[in-house]
Amino acid sequence: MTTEEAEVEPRIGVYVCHCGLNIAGTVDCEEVAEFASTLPNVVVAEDTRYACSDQGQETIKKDIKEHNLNRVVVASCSPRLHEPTFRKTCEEAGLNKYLFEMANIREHCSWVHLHDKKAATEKAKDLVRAAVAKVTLLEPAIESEVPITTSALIIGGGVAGIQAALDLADTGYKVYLVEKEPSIGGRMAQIDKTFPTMDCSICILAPKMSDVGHHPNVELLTNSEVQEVKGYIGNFKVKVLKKPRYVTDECSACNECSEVCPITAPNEFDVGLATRRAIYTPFAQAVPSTYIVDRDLCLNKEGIMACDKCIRACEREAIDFDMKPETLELEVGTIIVATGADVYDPSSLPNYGYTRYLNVITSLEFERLINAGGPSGGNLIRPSDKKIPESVAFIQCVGSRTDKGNQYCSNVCCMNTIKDSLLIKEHWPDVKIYVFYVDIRAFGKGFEDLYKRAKEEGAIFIRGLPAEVIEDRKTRNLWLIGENTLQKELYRVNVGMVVLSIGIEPRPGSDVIQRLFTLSRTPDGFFMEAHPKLRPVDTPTGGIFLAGCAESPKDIKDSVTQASAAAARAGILMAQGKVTVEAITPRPIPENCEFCGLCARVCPYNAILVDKERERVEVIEAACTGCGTCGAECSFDALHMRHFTNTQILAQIDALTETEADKKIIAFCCNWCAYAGADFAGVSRMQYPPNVRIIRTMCSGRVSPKFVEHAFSRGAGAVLVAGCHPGDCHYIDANLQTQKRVEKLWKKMERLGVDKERLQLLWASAAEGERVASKIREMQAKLDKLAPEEIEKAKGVFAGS
Amino acid sequence: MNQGDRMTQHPLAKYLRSERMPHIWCEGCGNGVLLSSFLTALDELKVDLDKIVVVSGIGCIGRAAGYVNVDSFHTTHGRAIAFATGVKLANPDLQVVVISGDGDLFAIGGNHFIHAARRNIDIKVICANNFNYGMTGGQYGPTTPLEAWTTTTPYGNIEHPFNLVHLAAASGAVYVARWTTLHVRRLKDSIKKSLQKEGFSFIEVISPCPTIFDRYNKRGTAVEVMKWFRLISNVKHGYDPARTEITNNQIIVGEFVDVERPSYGRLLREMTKRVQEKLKEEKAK
Amino acid sequence: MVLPKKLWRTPLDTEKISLPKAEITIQPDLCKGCDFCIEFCPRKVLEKSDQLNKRGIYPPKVADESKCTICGFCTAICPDFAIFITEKKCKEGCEDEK
Amino acid sequence: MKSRAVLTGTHFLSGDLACAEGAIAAGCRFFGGYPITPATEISERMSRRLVEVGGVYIQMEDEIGSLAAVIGASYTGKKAMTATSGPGFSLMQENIGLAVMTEAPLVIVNIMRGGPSTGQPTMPSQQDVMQAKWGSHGDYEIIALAPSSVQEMFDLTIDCFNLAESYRVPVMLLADEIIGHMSERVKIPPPEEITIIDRKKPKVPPNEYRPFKPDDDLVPPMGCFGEGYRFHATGLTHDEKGAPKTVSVEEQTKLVRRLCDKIRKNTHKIVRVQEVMLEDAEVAVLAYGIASRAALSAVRKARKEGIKAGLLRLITIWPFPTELVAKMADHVTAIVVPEMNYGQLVREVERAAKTTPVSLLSKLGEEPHRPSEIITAMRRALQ
Repeated sequence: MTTEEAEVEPRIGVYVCHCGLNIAGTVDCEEVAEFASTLPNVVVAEDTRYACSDQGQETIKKDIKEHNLNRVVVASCSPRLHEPTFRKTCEEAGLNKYLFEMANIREHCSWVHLHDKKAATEKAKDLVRAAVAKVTLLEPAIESEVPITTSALIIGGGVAGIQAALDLADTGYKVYLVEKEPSIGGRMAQIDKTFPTMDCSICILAPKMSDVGHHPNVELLTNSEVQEVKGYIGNFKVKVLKKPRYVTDECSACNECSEVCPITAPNEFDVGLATRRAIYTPFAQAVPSTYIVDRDLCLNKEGIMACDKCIRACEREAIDFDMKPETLELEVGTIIVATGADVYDPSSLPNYGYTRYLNVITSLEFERLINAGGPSGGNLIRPSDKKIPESVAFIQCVGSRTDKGNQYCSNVCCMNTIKDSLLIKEHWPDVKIYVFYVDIRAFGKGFEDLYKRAKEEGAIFIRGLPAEVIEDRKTRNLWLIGENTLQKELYRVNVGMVVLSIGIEPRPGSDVIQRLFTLSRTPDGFFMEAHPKLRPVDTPTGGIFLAGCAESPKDIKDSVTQASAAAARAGILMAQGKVTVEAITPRPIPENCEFCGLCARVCPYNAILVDKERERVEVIEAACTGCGTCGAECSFDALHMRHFTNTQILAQIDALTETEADKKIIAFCCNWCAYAGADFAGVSRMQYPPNVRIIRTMCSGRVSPKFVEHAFSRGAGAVLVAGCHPGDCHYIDANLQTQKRVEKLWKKMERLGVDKERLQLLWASAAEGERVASKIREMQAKLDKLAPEEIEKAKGVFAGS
Repeated sequence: MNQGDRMTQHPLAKYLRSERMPHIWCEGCGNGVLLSSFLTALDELKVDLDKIVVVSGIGCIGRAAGYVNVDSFHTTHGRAIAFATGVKLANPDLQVVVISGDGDLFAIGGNHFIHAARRNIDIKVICANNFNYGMTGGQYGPTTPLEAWTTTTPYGNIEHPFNLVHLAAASGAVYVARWTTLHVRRLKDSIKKSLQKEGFSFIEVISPCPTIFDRYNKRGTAVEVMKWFRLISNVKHGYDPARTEITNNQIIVGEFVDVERPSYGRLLREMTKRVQEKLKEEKAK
Repeated sequence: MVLPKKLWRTPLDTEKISLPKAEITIQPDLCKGCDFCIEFCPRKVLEKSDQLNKRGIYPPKVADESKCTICGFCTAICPDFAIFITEKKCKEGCEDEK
Repeated sequence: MKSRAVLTGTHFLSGDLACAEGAIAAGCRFFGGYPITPATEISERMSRRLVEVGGVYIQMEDEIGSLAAVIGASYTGKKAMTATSGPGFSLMQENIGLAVMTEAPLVIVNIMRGGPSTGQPTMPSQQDVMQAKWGSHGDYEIIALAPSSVQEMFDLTIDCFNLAESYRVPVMLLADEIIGHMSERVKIPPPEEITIIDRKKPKVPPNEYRPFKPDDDLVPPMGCFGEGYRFHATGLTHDEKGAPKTVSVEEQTKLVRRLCDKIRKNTHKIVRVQEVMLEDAEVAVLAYGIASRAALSAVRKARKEGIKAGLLRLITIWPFPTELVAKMADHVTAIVVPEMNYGQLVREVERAAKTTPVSLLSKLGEEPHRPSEIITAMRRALQ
């Protein structure tokens, strides 16, 4: 039946969206609509203020019925944003959603050519022409469904991970919570009180921790790390390395072993302010409570038991030095990344003297000091003489909002300092408190009141960070010297102790996580959401979500909120129980097939079976993710890459090179990185030359050499192939094929005496809009110098391809 | 003060016939380490020293029996296990431990070993394996590695050695472990475990022979041999005994067998009880 | 759990933690000089003595008793019962027992 | 009530079975052996009877192990034995030495068969007489008794245990295939009529105990494993404490001499013989074991025929009653020694008889001596 539908004469409706002034401000939408109406098979062509609005959608539906349209094009924003919306519109009007195509005239046009209305409009026309060309050749398709494994993996056992785990587990889903430290709890466990309510942090966290520990639906994997992630939304296969604790579940946390252990070390949990043993538990409320042996410290090395004090002390015989690491293979449907963040290391700011002056501490050290369960039993003592200081100074924005550290605001430091100043005042009203700040950011619910209270309690807020902190050799007191930027005068303050309000930064291991889950990161290094407004906890990779500081610095409340949101998003998927696989998988065309097996060889998912003897070729639907690199590899047109067919893409090229080909850059961008990068450039209003024409493929691996050659044979000035960075490919390593093919083409161009500079390869992540923009600028510059003969030559040598 | 007196200060002194210290063993010989682990095991288990018998055969380690301050017997070459069998069966209240060498237990005494294991006689056999006949000056034995140099393999050993762990397991031992003399604590724990377990236990102790075998085979000083043990030994509990053969680059150590099987003594006593009850009944009629 | 990049401070409770102090007894004339104790001491507490014993070998001597954790490995590994460790009865030289 | 250990009453038993019953009656509670013709029946009987009386029967992997196990049992205070024949006896020589050296009281029954080597398993012989004394290396003494009837198989087995316990020495019962296999009437007395001797126990506390320090009779009291004496025993030359003395001339001399002398100096107490019509005898027949049966009837017949014949039957062959034989030799003109071997004990007789002519009447394999043969031998001897 699909073929029948395909055979009926195409009747196309084109809708050019103003998006308020977002598009119309730059592009002459009426003119574009006008132009569209002249294109073959276009029955209706109108411009509309907001295509995505109900009204806009209604119009489309109405037209489909009245003019019995069998194809629809919407020229508006990025398909990554609204394609789903309009596909739904079509379906509601009884039109198969695969007969819809978008022209991205906002992110890729109006926003990036703000100052060249004419060129922008021309570009918009081209993009519409290409869309129409493609939509004409589109075929209806029925999506196949894949079941979703109803279990979730959560990476990171901080408060975000804990919350997400509880929410999902309570909903009834199996949850694997992976934490690389010996205990869950994260940073919240280290903090004394929470702002603005001044709750005891561990008191409100501990119950949640033990809930997770005992929840029948939660499998807690501490001291463990994710090693490998395979599969796709709803069907991930995850390898987790469970490192040995050397203490079995028999452990009753009686501490006997720790007491006899002769080896001591600074306890990480107390930021080194307290001592632990080689066999220990990080803190009293740790979950699991099972102890752990630090084998780097322990005297027993290389299988030789030098010391067996703990073993003999343990009545339950819970200590086993022969535990081996084990690799667990988990099958999960959804994944939540809650890997948290790290703190800024102020020792890289010599002017504050951290690590040189004993009485300069970080806000994290402060939390442990002020904590009743901490090393000083809650006494605010200064390390040098263990006395309570008469005055304390807080220095804000240490490592935040500065070229010396991180550019961004760490979000929590202001409130944390305000909270800390109140804590001091509460216990030791006479202690003088100075807060040196740049701005005080007390934007959240109840924050401003807290700020007021701090001031009322007598904390002195001085705008302007000290330029330098100097220690008084005798008293070990500290001089803070800087400028009060409000009173425009220099200050010189002497205090007993300085607290550096250190910022939050991405975990060092983030790049590993990024690769494992094929995520993107912002220039700050935090993980990037699928859409900053509409999909704030999704990642570009289906089935993977974000929560907590891994996504950006945030306080406990926001982390928990985001965690619940992520849990809900994951829950929705699993509740549906199935995902529909986009109908973009290849269909073999046996009559063309030579059964050479090349397609099978390049498939990253081994989703193609080729049987040379019995002359059979088969595509495994469930395993295939539609990257299309097989289609690009096939030189016999034996693979019909649904929705991205050779004919469709060639038609797009033809459309885009119909006029002034020689002035144009034809760009093939992969959906996940390069295309998204270009979108990001648009969102960020980065300006670049208007001559580029972007064709979207799912993966750069789809770009068949013949597309490039065809573009040149059509006289295109230049061609850009852009995809994800190697290792970040959303189809494992399909983009390695891209590289091979482009390199082959370069050789060929050299051989044929064509300027190989005209073909460019770009790796750009979804966050690297600027990278895309500057590449286009650079290519434009080359293009301007290009001689017409060169264009002709290429036309000639590639003619017929 | 003389050495005997000084011995008595040592925490293990009460388990030793201190007056016979220092022992006859060479510098760096593993036998002393084995003995000390054994005594530590007795100490930690608080064993009733009146109820334990140590039996040894011939060879360097054979002298161990003479040093332990318990009932002990130094038998003829290879016969320790047979003698121990008699002791254990005749007085089941005694804990009988055989401490002997690879040559004594597995060449001349091999037959007694496999049969005692098969019968599951409730005795504990600890074997010091130094890969040669040390006391007679370093001749090759049943555990000497292929190609090794000994005084009777001047052109290199052409015999294949026994894998004692495999042999013991195949013969029916209910507990089989192997450690080197560097794994003292684990060795001690294995000894403790075997002492608390009913049935035929076998513990192989890979032991340096610095004066003879290791010197002949250029393995260096005792310390170097011990370091080599550390380098190539690999703890694999529960590993298939058939695959634990010792090679030049790996000594697999650990507990390989730990199963429950009624001992000969238990079965004998049960049978006796049955028979005697039957006789009583018959008499009653 | 968030870990600081380096832990550079001496913990505040350092002097509260009192580890038992070792008393190492070496019986030089029982020693045959295998050096196991010197080589395998995890804390490198022992070194070769410079004085010959009755047997004409160099027994071990204590290099730094304070480093000893009383793990007792030297006692366990000594083939000649020539060395053992006891806990120093707390008088001089070690923390007051609270 | 009747004791299960002592089957008091009159029975018709084979020699082997009588031996087993004797052992049980004597208090033997451990048997370690290996099956061998013609001693198998002893093992079989013991395997049944020991279980009935709560003893231990174990069939070892060979005769070496058997005797080793028996020594072990003996050291726990149990009365222990083994039974074998020539080839097995050869294997036991190693541990006979160990038993002698460690002074382990135990009993070895040897039902002699034809040798050398595997020889004639089902045929009688007296070929192990010398091996019994000299078979193991080094200087040593043992005790050996030679039963000549099934009743004696019972009685002498008990004596063997008593001697072993008295002198802390391995004691051998040297029977032969015929005695072992033939059946006769056996009277088993009530327990109270059976004399049982147990080894001497130490009278000193463990810390003063010297396991190899002898009393005046040269026999050290024996503490047993598990009794708290915590002593050491070794096959090496040792001092009174049991400490190895491998290079001391003094200890070697002291120990070896005592081990021999405790038997030699007590020979008169140990030796038992049967004298028949020796008072006025001109020709004496000296026999033991199976040969002595024909000898007895030969002597009686000879008297009827007017020959002044007499019989000296040795019940104890080791230690050899030299003095006794010498005294007898002074009163007779000739001595005839019928043996089921090619001349073994006859050498001891010649040594003792000095000038008195001694003639051997040797028999190998097949059936035992006939009285007529012995009479002919006596006539020849008198000529």
